[in-house]
Amino acid sequence: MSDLFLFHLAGLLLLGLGFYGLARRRSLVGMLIALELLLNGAGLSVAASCQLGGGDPVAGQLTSLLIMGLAAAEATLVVAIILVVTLRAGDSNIDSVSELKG
Amino acid sequence: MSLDTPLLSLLLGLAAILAFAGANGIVLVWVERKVAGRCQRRPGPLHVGPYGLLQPLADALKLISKQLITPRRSDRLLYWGAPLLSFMPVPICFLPLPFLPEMATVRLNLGLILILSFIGLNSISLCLAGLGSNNKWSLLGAARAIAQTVSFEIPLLLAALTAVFMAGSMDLHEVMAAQGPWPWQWFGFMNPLALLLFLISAVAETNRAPFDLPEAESELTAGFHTEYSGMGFGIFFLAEYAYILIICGVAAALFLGGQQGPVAPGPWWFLAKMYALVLLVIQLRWTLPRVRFDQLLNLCWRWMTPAALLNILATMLVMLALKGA
Amino acid sequence: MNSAAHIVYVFHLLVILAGGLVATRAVQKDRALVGLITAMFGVAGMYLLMNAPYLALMQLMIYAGAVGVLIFFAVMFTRPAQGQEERGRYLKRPLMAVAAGLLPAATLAAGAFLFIRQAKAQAPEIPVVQLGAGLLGRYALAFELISVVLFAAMAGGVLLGFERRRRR
Amino acid sequence: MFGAITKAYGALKSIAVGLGITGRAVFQEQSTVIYPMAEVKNLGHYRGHIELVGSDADPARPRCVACGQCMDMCPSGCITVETAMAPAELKTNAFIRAESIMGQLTPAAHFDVMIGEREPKRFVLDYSACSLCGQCVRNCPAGALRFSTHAYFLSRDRADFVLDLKERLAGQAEQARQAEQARQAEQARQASGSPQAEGGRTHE
Repeated sequence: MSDLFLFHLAGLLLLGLGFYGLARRRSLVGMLIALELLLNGAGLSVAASCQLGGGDPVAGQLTSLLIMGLAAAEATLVVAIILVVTLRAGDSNIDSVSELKG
Repeated sequence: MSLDTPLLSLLLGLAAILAFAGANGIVLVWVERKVAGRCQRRPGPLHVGPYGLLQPLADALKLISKQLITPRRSDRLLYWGAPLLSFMPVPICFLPLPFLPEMATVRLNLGLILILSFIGLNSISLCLAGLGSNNKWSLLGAARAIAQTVSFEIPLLLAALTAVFMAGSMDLHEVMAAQGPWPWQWFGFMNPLALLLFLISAVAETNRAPFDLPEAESELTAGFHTEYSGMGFGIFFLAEYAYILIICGVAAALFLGGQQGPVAPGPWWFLAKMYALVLLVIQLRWTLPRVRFDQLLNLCWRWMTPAALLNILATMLVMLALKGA
Repeated sequence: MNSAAHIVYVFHLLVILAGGLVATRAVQKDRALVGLITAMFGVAGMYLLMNAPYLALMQLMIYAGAVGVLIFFAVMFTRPAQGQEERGRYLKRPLMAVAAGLLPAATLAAGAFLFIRQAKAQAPEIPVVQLGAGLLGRYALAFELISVVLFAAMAGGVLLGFERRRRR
Repeated sequence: MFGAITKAYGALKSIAVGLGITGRAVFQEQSTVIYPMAEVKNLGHYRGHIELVGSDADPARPRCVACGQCMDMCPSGCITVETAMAPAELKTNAFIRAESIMGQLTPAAHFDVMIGEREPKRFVLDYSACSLCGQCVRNCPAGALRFSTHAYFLSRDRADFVLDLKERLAGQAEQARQAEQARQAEQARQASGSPQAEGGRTHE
């Protein structure tokens, strides 16, 4: 097994854990946490591909940084959404916001 | 076995750093109490040892011998993980500080980023303490700590970046080398606004008065460490002083020329500058009243962040002009 | 990687696994968050292993220092008065969740195993200067784009956060 | 923009001024007296337990007319006055004051009987029960009570806090007499210009 594959394995582990958590969690905060795991895995895989594979290492690291920035932006928004949902529905459980209320 | 073995030298370096951090905490507690006393025209610690020098040791003994109490409905894991996490980054942050001309342990070309990213972890430990204690005051203190550190990290980083721009490197040794021995050759003299912004944000980052809202005792009893007894509290305390020292060391290296100085050898200059800044921070605590929370955030977002951005822009323009000329 | 590096790799992998499991399985949200931060530390270690120290530090600074702390805020907001955080209404069939995680990961892992042909043995260390040149030169558009996205997200977050509780 | 700069300048200046004040305080003399090692000098405003005031004629003899007002007024009941008839020749000068204060409340005739004819045989204060309220001092018709400056009053024995104030007054008078004698002797020595006096203390 090459080193590249090992790093991909770690990234895929995070991916699997992220999907697992997304499917298992019922609260928005739990899902956000799972999503962060997933994004971490993506960043790891991209950086590994470019560091050890054929790509441009600069591009790989920058893409990884980009993913981090994206994660930060997404977390900001989701936290705001969680705040609104909690204020409106009383808790941050996705079941309690699944109904349409006028 | 020679000292050249990397592992051994690393271990020795770590032991030295831990010893330094611990001794520094003890000495700084004494200095803080003495300065506090003198600022209020009273003597400060007096009775244990000459000039009360052994008072912090006695306090440490007391803290160590106290029972460690875990509140009944607290989350044990988070509750005891928090003080450990608050001290954990300290030795790592000490590694890139340029104490000696050629400190053998680690010389990183990303030293500044290393320190700043690990200092940011302190806020996580405060969060853990706040959430783990299951106490309203702790939770409020933690919420304040988050808002404060997240906000003030921005002007801190921007001010530090200004010095990085001027030196062209993130290695603290090289930043020092880019400055001269005389005060007018220091970045802090060339760019006093950056130094000022850095110092203010540093005080806020380390949760020191006048920005000690996370532990404002008149409002939140003791903020995030309300529930901690014995060494749980002691470790928070030690970590606080270690962070003050680290951030003052960074300021000394970035803005005050670090080891640069006439006559005396470099390490002494560095220590002198670092402790002068620490003294300033301590005296600031006993001079200014605590700010209100909205004042704190206003100060950060409406004053310091724009000022830091403008400053970094101005610095770039001046540097370009100098380069062109 | 030499054998020492392999040991370090396995250690980081275990850290990621443990952190991830806590993050996805813990009942209390604050513990889940601690798991997430642990996993982030593991990933930072991975970055160090692949010779990208700048990325590792950024991982700590952005993920652990900023995103983790942000999620702490969310946890505090949604903290119920007392007791368990998740009210035991998990997915009916936990197997489905496992499958949801395992299937894509396993497929991709198999693909990676089959199709990785050439790989460097030693990753190059990119100096920060080169990264900065890339950010301001070739990849400037992406850099600008992410700043716009961040700004939009912040503005959106502020707008959402200012919404008052609805009057009944 | 300009307003912002002046505002920031003002804020920084105020910080600098504050630092200057505390910085100066660091090098100034301490105003705290470290109690067991140093003695407090400004005891003028200290209000300790009560003590008797000596009469103008004889400092060792109290002005007290043993009327018992203090005993009645004391909320803690910590004062005990035993009455005795005074020697016939004694006329206290408390008459005018007593008349002016108490005349409205008590028939003057009653006073005439009391004044000059009674004095305390014993005046005992149980300091351990006293709450230092000062009712006795305030209500004394003869002005015979005041707060002492007896600050360094320590004991391990509770019985030591039962004070015979008449004895105390006599002791104080004796001390004052001796101090006066010593002072006079000192003055005499200084006047004669003896060399011993040069290093001597000249405090009042």
